[in-house]
Amino acid sequence: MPATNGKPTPVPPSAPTNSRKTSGGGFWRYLVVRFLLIIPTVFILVTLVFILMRTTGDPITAALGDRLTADQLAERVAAAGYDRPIFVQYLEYLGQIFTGNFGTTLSDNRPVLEVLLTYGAATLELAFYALIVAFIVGIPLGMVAAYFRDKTPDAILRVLAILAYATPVFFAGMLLKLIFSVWLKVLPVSGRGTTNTELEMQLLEGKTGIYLWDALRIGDPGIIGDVLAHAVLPGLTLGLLTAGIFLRLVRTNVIGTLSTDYVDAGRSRGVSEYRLVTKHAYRPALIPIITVIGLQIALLLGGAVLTETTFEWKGLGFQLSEYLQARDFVAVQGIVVLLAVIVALTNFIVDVIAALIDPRVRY
Amino acid sequence: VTALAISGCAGTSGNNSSGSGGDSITVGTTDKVTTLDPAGSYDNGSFAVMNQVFPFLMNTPYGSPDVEPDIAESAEFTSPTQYTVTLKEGLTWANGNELTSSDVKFSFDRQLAIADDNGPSSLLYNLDSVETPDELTAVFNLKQENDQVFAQILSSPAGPIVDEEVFAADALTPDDEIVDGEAFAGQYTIASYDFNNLISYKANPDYQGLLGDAETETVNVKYYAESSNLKLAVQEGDIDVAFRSLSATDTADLEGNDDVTVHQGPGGEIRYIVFNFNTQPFGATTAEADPAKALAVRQAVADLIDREEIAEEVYKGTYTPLYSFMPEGLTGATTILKDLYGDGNGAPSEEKATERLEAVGITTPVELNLQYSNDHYGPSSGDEYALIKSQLEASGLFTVNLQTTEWVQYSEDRTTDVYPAYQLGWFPDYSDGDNYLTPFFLQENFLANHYDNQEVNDLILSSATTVDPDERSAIFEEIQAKVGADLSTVPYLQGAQVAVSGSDVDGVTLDASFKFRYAPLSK
Amino acid sequence: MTDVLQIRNLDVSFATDAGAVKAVDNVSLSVGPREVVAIVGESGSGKTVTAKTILGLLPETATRAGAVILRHKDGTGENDVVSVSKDQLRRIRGSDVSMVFQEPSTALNPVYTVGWQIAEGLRAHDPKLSRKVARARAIEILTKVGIPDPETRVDYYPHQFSGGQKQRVVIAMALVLNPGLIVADEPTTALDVTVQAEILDLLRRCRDEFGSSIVLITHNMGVVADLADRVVVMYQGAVVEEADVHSLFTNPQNEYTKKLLGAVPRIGQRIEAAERKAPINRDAPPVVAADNLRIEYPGRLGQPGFLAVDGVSFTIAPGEVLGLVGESGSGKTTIGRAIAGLTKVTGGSLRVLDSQMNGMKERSFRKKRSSIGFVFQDPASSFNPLLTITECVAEPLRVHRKDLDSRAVTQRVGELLEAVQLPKSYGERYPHELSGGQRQRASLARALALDPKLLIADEPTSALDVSVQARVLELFAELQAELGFAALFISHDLAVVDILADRIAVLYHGRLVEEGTGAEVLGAPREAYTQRLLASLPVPDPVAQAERRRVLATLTQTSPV
Amino acid sequence: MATETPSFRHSRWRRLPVVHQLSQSVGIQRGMLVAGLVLTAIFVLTAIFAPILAPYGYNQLRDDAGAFGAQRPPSAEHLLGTTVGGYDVLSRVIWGAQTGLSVVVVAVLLSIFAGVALGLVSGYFGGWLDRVLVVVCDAIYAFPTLLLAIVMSIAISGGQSSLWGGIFAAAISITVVFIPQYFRVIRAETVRIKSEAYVESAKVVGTGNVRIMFRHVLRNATRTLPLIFTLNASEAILTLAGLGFLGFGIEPTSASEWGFDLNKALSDVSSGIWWTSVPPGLAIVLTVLGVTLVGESLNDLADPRLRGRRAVSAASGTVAETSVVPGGTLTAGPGGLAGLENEGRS
Ligand SMILES: Nc1ncnc2c1ncn2[C@@H]1O[C@H](COP(=O)(O)OP(=O)(O)OP(=O)(O)O)[C@@H](O)[C@H]1O
Ligand SMILES: Nc1ncnc2c1ncn2[C@@H]1O[C@H](COP(=O)(O)OP(=O)(O)OP(=O)(O)O)[C@@H](O)[C@H]1O
Ligand SMILES: [Mg+2]
Ligand SMILES: [Mg+2]
Repeated sequence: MPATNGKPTPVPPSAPTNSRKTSGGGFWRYLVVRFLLIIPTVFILVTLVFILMRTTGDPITAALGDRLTADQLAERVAAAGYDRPIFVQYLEYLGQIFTGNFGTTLSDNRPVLEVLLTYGAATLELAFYALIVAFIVGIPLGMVAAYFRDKTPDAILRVLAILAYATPVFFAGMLLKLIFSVWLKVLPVSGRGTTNTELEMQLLEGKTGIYLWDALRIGDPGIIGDVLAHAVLPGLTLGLLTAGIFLRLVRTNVIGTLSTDYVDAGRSRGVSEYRLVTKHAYRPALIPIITVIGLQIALLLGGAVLTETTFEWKGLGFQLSEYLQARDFVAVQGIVVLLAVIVALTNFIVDVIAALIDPRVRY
Repeated sequence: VTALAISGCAGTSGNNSSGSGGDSITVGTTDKVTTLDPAGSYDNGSFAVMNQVFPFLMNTPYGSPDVEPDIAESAEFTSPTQYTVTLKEGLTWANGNELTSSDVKFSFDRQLAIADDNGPSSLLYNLDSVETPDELTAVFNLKQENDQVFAQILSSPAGPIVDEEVFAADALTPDDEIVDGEAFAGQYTIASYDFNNLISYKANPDYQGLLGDAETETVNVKYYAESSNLKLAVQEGDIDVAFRSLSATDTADLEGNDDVTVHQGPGGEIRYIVFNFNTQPFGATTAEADPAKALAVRQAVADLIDREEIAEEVYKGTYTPLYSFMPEGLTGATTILKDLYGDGNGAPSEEKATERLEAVGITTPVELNLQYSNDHYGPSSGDEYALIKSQLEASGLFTVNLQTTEWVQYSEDRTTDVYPAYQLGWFPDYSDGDNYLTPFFLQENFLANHYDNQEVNDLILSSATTVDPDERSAIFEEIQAKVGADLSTVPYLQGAQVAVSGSDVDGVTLDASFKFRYAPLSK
Repeated sequence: MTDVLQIRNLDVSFATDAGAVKAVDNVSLSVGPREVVAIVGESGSGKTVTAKTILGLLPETATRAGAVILRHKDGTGENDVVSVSKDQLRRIRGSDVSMVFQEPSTALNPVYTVGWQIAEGLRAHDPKLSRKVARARAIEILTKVGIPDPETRVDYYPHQFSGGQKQRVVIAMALVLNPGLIVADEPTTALDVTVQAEILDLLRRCRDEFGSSIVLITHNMGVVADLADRVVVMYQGAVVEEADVHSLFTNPQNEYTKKLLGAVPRIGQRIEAAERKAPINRDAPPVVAADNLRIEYPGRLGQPGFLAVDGVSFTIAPGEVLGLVGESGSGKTTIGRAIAGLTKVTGGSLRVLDSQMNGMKERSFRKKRSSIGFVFQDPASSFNPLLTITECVAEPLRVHRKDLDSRAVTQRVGELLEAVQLPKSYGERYPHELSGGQRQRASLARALALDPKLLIADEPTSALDVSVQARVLELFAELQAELGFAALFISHDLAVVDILADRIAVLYHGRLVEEGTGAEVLGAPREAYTQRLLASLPVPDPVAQAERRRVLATLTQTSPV
Repeated sequence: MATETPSFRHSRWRRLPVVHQLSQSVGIQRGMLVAGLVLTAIFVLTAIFAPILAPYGYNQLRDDAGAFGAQRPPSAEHLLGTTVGGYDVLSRVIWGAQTGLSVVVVAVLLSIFAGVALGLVSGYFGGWLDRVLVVVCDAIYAFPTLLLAIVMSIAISGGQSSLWGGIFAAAISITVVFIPQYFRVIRAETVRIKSEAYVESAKVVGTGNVRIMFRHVLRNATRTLPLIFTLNASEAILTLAGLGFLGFGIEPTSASEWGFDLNKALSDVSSGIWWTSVPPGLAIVLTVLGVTLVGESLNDLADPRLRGRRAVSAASGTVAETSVVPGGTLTAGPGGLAGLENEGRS
């Protein structure tokens, strides 16, 4: 035995660690570091949007360009401080955000925080429906496609998935409207509830703005049904778009894992093909899928702009395009900050989930 | 076309009927509210709400463009610079507070004090101060004497009276505080308020003004973003009335639908082409500057535009041809451009245009850069200007170089002589002829197109202080004739107000006040 | 039928982008009960394909002909794997025949516990099996394959095991249904020799204790000698020889088999080049001098770094070949890369051609680079796939010999290719159009282009077949003798190092445990680790190997585990 | 691409990216690729020959027989009727292909150049620049593309209304959105290739950074581009349509754009006028479908694990002579392209 070496064992240096999940607090450190990474992301987007927005004109001109003389306009612009160097305005804005003050919208004089809460709830609800549709439709069908890879069912599913992705939300919306509302007259095509439902919602104490939740609290089956009926078309439109993407994602990844040795190893022990797809291949495929799904949130929110506009779903995306047109940069920046935070948070959560699912990732 | 000019006020009656409770009416709109606070908004959507819930000193009765005292007992000039308004007795706010002259003073003082970016404070240019000798009397001290427009301004977006106990004196008051504070004293109060989504109005039994009680106890207003959704909603009976704005296609389609009625009334909105006197062809700062030739070019344009075609093809009758600077329906409006240009009957005339250009020795085709805004005046501007281009070019007299710019940039460029000829639109602050003349043709106007006619200037100033209505109308006509000859702008369309209601709905009133009021509605 | 497996006239073809490829050509073989049959042959000779055919695991692109008859483990019947129904095949798999894969790390599903994965096999054949029973069986089998503390480890994920333990788990999975036949495809290739010896022991126990027959696929003749009863030699898809293990090693019949056996490196086989152009000059300043060299890889996200080389001291004199051996992860590559300036030295001193590498500046070192050649382990990836061999080999000339015009460069490249015994015309080919051995020669040519004083060769032959390896090693020795460069020759194979090196350094966990001439280190190892390393190395001779096994057993008994 | 099989050298023609894959494909994969290629070809040809194919100009309102009139149903003169603005629908759909193609080409070219340059430099040199760029690109990448494109188009479009002005405004907006994608892919590839033995061997030899970057890294890193190109092209078309639909796109008088026309047709749908919305909508769907099919097929074919092969008759073919392993395969990670895009994330 070499004295310097201690005792050599047949086990290579990468001896197994005995702890699971939390190896020496490393996981927590990872969590914190990963969480801190949200800050630069949000910061960059805020900066980008700030600069872009301030170079595109001011809200005063946007609102009153055909009512006031040039001098009057200039006077108001100066009074509002929009003619100061952009850097000064930027610092001021950052200072504001830092103290949690998002300001008041310029075009309709509402606290940005309130805007975010009201419309954020609507978008959240829509995204929730869409994700449900996407998960229910996309994931199983993705596995089916992988199972039948390069056979007819696969080809059909893939073309359908591409079609779901290739059909712009607004076009799909138009067709759905035509079919369900104009021809069949079965489903409402706009808004989140009938007038009656919305009035009831207004009366509810401590309403959340998430209609389904509020409706459940009211407890009137008619209202719940109404809220759900209104959610069908927008939820489907956005959900199917996302489902198409999920399907393709699940399919490729499952096919990828299906060709690994460990699936072959399972096969060599007599595990059935069905179980190989749904258990052995699916779970490892899930890790890259989940990470990418995190990024899909961004796509979902982008799609939400169009869906919300088409179906009169008054959410963040819809409101954002309104505020953009009004050059209400306070509002736009506020919404962008929120979206950026949502996206960054989702990705954070997704990474954490992926780390939890994947036993190999232990930081 | 003329049929829809003035009337449309049928079924307006019922001042004395006691407001049939119970039933409710739902109105849909694509307008948007910016804020309920009169100091913070200067747009149609917000003004539409204010008209239902805030009291005005002066207001336009149903069916007329002219103003009369609303919650006021009387209103008159007590001296050339003093306009004295006496309130009716016993006025209260819906929250029980008394409505006194102190509220009146408060309302106008805060307008001037806040002078919000988006606010209408600029309309109060002539107001110096407000005095309140007693509870019922408010005296407006004016800067200029005998301002005949001032009564109109009291009915404009700058005119709503607000409750001094609810509103803040030097800052905008959030909508929720206004609603919670029940600071209403118009025909309606707001019972529930979901910003830009749903407003529920309740009839206000305490309203004692000019317009009388509401017919229907509850009116709900739903806000739509997409006009096609609004159209589907009224078509399917989800809403009872759709007002502002249905697309031309929708309107045309609904006209053939038996379940709904399409109502049209005169609209205050106008569309016009502005010429920049410096940079238009042969303008003052161009290489071939020649005022006569420049005038001929403007006149030729006026000769060639086929207003009827634009109104029918692009707008399916939801806009109507406009032949003057003041829209049809307003006191003093003429059809001067019909007489001066085209074939004399409103149709275009190539010959006259050719003659005019030849007469001053212009070699055709004239190259004209025409600019329009694609996003500010509705979705049809593109089609509208494509058609104008094709009309001008069809004669062979013009080659039109059509360009579009995004609105904010457009607003900056147009005042800095970038565009030789460009599109603008106007929606009145109050339904008085002055509002179509002063902003445009006075020296130092907001068009900044270098039009300067001393005579017109003087006439406009004198009209403002002319007390006698007929005399004032005559002056308006004279101004229109003079500007018509100069053609600082070429107006060509006047928006019709279009409302669509279920066939069981009565009382849709579209008049030259350009205000849509919910009180007469019933079913 | 008494044979557990009979393969008759098996043909397998694959559809590839380049058309049909025949992988197995009329192969027949049989495996008796409790028999270990080894299939040997070079890479690509069809070993794996044959093995997969036994389990019906061929991909869809394959077509087969012939018969693969498998007997039930209880001897009650038999099936032809080629023609049974899908469902029947599924039932055969696992219970009648099971497979042990080459790479234990890829054969285990990373996101399930090993217990679950073992239970999967059980459940596939008995859906009614309860969780508890399955778990108990899993623990039981883990105990049997020698996993310590199986009750807790049954809930571990694969990454929590070492490479050798993973392979034990894979074997446990194959064993749990107690199949009549185990097909083991290169079960030890990915493992260090010391671990390999243990796994071979375990496989032997599979036969002895579980009564399984084994088809052992390997290209390592030492492994064959260690474990097999009978040997089947494959060449280009066909069986060229079949014999019992003793007669094969003592008296090979087929030409190819003879060549194959001859090519296997053995300790003490040192190629003594006739005359060296530049004999080792120990008085001259050394080409490489490491003194207490430490290299630490930085940890991620502020975690402590990993000390890969820990206080190593050695020198390489001009013209000397130093062989560096050690098990995987011991820091061999790290040292080689540090000498070439690819990895930063973090402590101690490392002088290369009189430059201090600790705190080296790339700019100042660049000129020295013309005197250093480097041959990488994987010949496939060490060439830019988009450049021709000539362009690749010319690269050093273009960088350092700006004085040469392109004709002179082409000429020099031609000479170099000839020096490594490649036809000049091969210069126009792309790397993927050469065989592995040819590519490694071209790599050698490139390393020698500037006539370096020092050559670093990092496992230059470990990706090659033995026969190819032998030729490359020979070439290397010749060139070294002729050109007289000093060399650091890295390998995990003691025999290979012994063939070439003047002196051998043994690395263990980043430390140098022993250094000396081949005779000193391999003839009379002083350190226990070296001894065990030596004893673990299987030799291609069944009799000698049996003896070594005995020595190793006593070694492991005396040393604490 | 480096996925070719060993020792077979096709003619130059057959080595061209798409042709190569086409000849390589079989069965359903070939069917999908062919369908995609046909649709894409129709789109490209329509775009190129729009002036010949279209019966009228994209902004033509009248011909010798007078004005077309608005919302006329399909007829002999107007095969797909006219729009609310009085344009010929068929002509606008055909001209729309030209706009679409121009935007796609400009956008994708711009983003390829910018993205590749940044990715290469960032991936190769690493350091703080790399870290900053990665964070920036990740931030942009994570943000909804359409929203970003809208903001960009507002910032860019001021004063632009000419055909090319509009196209560039739209294209640049889309470019900004795509740069991060190319950046990530190229950077990930660069980082991978940087540690390949052939780059290290170039380093050992003392080759300069610039030479390594261009000679060794760049060309090997760009193998995935045709693939991303097709996938991005479809995204570009959708983004353009989205911009047009929301009113941030190109003007009708300067060019024809499908999304814009769909916006115009919104109220037609509820009035039972189908011919103004369905043709441009279908044009978008079919174009994106075609381009995506091509992209997906290329992706599958590039990945040996996903590529199907022609079945061979039993026991045919020659026995492989050597045991050559081709130089690295284009395995884009377990997630295919999506997985690859993910590699750049830290
Ligand atoms: N899926 C496949 N598609 C096409 N060809 C294949 C496939 N699998 C194997 N081959 C070919 O079949 C031949 C035999 O391969 P096989 O894997 O059996 O070799 P091997 O003897 O196991 O070699 P090694 O020692 O490298 O593992 C080779 O030429 C190989 O290229
Ligand atoms: N870039 C790196 N970052 C961190 N650790 C590394 C890095 N490269 C190698 N290591 C670690 O350093 C140790 C030594 O690695 P090295 O590659 O030198 O081993 P080796 O002896 O060449 O092994 P093998 O025989 O497997 O090639 C290993 O434990 C390895 O995990
Ligand atoms: Mg093999
Ligand atoms: Mg190594």
